[in-house]
Amino acid sequence: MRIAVQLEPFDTGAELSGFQAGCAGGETRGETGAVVTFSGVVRNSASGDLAAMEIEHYPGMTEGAIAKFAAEASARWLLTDCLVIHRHGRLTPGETIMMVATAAPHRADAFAAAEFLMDYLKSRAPFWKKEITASGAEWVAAKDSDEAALDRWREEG
Amino acid sequence: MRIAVQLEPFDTGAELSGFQAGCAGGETRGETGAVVTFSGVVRNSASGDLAAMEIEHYPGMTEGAIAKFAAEASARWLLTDCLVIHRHGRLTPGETIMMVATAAPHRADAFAAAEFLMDYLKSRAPFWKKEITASGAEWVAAKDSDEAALDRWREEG
Amino acid sequence: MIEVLYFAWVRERIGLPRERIETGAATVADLMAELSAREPRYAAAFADPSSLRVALDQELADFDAPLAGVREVAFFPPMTGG
Amino acid sequence: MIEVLYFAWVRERIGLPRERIETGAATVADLMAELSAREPRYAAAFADPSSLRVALDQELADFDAPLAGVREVAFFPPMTGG
Repeated sequence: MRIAVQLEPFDTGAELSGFQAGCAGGETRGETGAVVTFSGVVRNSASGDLAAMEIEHYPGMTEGAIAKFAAEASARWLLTDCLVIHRHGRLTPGETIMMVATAAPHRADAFAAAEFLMDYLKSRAPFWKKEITASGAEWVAAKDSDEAALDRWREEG
Repeated sequence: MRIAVQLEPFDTGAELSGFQAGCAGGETRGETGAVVTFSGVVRNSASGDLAAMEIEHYPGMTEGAIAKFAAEASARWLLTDCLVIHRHGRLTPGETIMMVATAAPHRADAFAAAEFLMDYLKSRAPFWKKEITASGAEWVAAKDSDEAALDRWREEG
Repeated sequence: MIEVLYFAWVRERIGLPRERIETGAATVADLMAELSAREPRYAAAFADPSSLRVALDQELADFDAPLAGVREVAFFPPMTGG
Repeated sequence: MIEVLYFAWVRERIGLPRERIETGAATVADLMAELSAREPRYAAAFADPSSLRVALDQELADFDAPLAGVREVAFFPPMTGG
């Protein structure tokens, strides 16, 4: 399991290759049948005028919160490995914000764990996004749909 | 959209990088916010004696069936791109069998489309797997759970 | 004349991947019955239709589907891709 | 003495990212009331608790949570990661 909160850009392809190689060579060697990744990318605004996105976070709490979500995912589903990388700082449209990868013997577990991690990262990890456009800077509001997405995991608990 | 049915091994990381670059530069430039990938890997048997997996397919029908699933996914969810690569022939444990990638403005669509494509690839694309072990060769039986997984898409239709 | 294809264990039981068959069968089920009556290897392959799937011109079909106009019939077990 | 941290627009309204505060407040809500009474910038930041979240020693908490033994309190808007 690897968790990274970083300023630096990263290459999702290289991360996926490394993650799969880790699954193939580690102590769960031979047990991985399914690998799911999610990559979050800075979308442009509807009017196409997004200059940048600035991501602020709470150093210390961020890493702890993500580790807790990953531990919870590992307790709920049979996983062989998982990975979370999340950037902070200034990003431009098209750049990768973050990535989650999950590995499991079976695909249902890998998909569920990746979606669970994404839902918690969206609404429970201390990150805040600010959009910088020609007309100014604005904090992104939390979406009701993201909060609602968490409900499906509570029902199963 | 790219569909490949091939004998040759491929690199999931390189495919993900290329897929994201395609989303960033294509006609849906700036619209992709979420990219999901699924990679299927040859698991070893419980006793660890799997020598190889042989995958047979129905040339012609395979490509047509996958194109149909991809078109159906694009009709159901707002996607900016999708990719399906599936190998046939002889594979050894740890090798990547297949990969699906979906890109969308929002994560729920990317996840749903990837799961939909996987469920249809499992049970409706003409591939058949045979496991070769020290004790002989055996065709893999279809799982009831894979057939049942298709039901969730029918209800939404 | 119709092109008939077999895959996976159906191919192994029948002993060949494809053949051209002269038939007047009206439906897939009729074709299966006709072949099963011809030789035991077909009867063995088609014994349990619930373990078989059929495609007509590369589209999944039912056993009672008509063969009129069909050029290619394929028999195979439930798929196990992904 | 308690370490108080502010993030995103809470930080911007209060005008600094962190400060050490001498307080006898028993709960988070008490601390918010105390600070709001001190200066308008706190009152502005804490005006609508439904748009705020709080963490005590880096764990999410409720506004009625006690501050006894807590070293670090953080105020921020609902998170928007991922």
